[in-house]
Amino acid sequence: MSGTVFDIVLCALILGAALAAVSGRDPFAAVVFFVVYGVFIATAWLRLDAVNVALAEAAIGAGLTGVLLLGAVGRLARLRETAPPARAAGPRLLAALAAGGTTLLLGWVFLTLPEPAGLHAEVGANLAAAGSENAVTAVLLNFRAWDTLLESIVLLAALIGIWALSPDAAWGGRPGMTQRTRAGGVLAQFGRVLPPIGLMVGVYLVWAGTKQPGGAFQGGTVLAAVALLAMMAGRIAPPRVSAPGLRLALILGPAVFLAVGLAALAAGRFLWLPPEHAYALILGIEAALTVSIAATLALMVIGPPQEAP
Amino acid sequence: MIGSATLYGLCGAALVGIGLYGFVSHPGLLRRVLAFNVIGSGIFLIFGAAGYRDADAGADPVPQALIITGIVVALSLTALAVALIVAHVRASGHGELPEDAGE
Amino acid sequence: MTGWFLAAATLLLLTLAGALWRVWTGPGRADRMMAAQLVGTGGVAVVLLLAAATDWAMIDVALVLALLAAFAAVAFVKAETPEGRGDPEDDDA
Amino acid sequence: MLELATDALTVALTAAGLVFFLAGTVGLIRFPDTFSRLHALTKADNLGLGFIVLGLALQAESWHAVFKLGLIWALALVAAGTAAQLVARTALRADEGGRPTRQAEGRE
Repeated sequence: MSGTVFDIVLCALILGAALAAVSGRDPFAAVVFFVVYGVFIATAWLRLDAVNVALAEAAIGAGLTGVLLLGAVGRLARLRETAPPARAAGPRLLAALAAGGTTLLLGWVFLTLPEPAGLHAEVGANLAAAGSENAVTAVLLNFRAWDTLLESIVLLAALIGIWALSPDAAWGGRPGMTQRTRAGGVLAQFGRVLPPIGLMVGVYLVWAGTKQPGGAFQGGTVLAAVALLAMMAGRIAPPRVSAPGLRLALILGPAVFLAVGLAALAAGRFLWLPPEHAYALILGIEAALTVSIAATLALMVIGPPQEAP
Repeated sequence: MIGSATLYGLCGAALVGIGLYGFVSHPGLLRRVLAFNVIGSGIFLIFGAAGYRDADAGADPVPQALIITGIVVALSLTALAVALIVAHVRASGHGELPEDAGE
Repeated sequence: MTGWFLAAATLLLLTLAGALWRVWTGPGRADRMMAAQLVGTGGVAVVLLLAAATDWAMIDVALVLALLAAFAAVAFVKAETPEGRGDPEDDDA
Repeated sequence: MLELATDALTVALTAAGLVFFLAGTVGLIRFPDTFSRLHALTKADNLGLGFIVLGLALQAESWHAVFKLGLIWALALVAAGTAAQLVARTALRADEGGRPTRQAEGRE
């Protein structure tokens, strides 16, 4: 009973935060509402018994989204963008009607969906041979490895797209801007205390991800957030986009994944993991993927190089 | 009594509507990126809730895995969109597209 | 105990609605940011109560939220410095 | 018997935590200016989280979980202290420098 009350209150907060984020007047407030929205959504995933998803949402919603969007609001304000005119009431009403209709339609479809058995049984029956006791990690790295391999390549493509937006003079330089902090100040101290703990938490999430909720995406996101903090606090500078070490870190994950897949092709099927080595292979792929995901996400949030090298 | 899956599924449907409204009604580009993300998380919520309708069996791991990849791809596209918006504003001085400027 | 933990988590969510009101009204950016900080800490507490009520594995989500709790605030103070890359404590920034 | 006493203590501690969270939110809503709101908020919500952590530690199923609870509280304390200090500095600078943070900014 009290579970239902909790769910209703949480849904109301989620909808309120979303409405404020898309319709409020102040763009800064909209971004803050969106960050808060991420915390609520992460909690909702816990109520749906999806701890793996909640971990990813918490790391992205609380960590990376805020850094990305608050930085963007600040940059746009400094560029003095002119205020766009507000839409007239007529088109807004039309938009509201269309959106309401879409919601009703989706709600009706959701309520009348046929009740399938789901894929629990299939996943459960093959879990022993998958190399991971965490069913979600088994799906990501073994049963649906194709998706995950292609996704790691999509991330690379997005980063290349972002880098392509750097001014010609800045190409080859460090992403973003040079950060300054007051030596011994609160920000510098925070940047010294937190990264070691964050490193530990990120590695723990990857390591534990084959037995309990966690994995390369969750751990990699935490590591990316921690790296961003160290950069904002002036502790480390991002590597130049042309640095060979950085390029290697970016392609390490997809490359190892692809190599394992091709080796499996020799044994019969692309991306097939032999059960007796599956655990070691998954851990190896995950370690490489974590490095690439962390590096790619952190560099994406920093943005393209702005200063001449 | 309504189950969690039903509630969050309907909440996801409402989020798609809210995001769609924001996307159409606001000309500001950064705002449209937020609205796009709200639509995305609404769809994820519907998907995840549909995989949890049999609470005794627990959450279906296959939708969960697809949602995790979806969340990370949504973040990377958001980062690309933000970089494009900053470049657009730097070049034009406007935070919206030309066809939305004079209404 | 499960019932109490869920009830406590629900009450906590209701107090967070008050923080959302402050994000909405502001008036300053600092006010909005601090209200978001309260939602972050409150969210950690809600997740901990859910973990106690249903499954202790959820505690890792609270750990991640607590670890990243100040990140938005740090990004905010950075973005508010004149060039977006200084330190609010730095007098020449 | 012992279990009943632990349960009662857990309820008392988490309830105390709730009261502090409530006090923090009331301060956030009612106090007149940015700096006093900041002051009310950080103290209240960290004590609130502290009491909830203590209450739950009594119910934790392993020492592992107790360690994590302690780490979570320590991280939240550091985060809140840092955020409060930095945001206060930013609000102060904005006031001196003439950039409006006290007024709503209606720009899009």
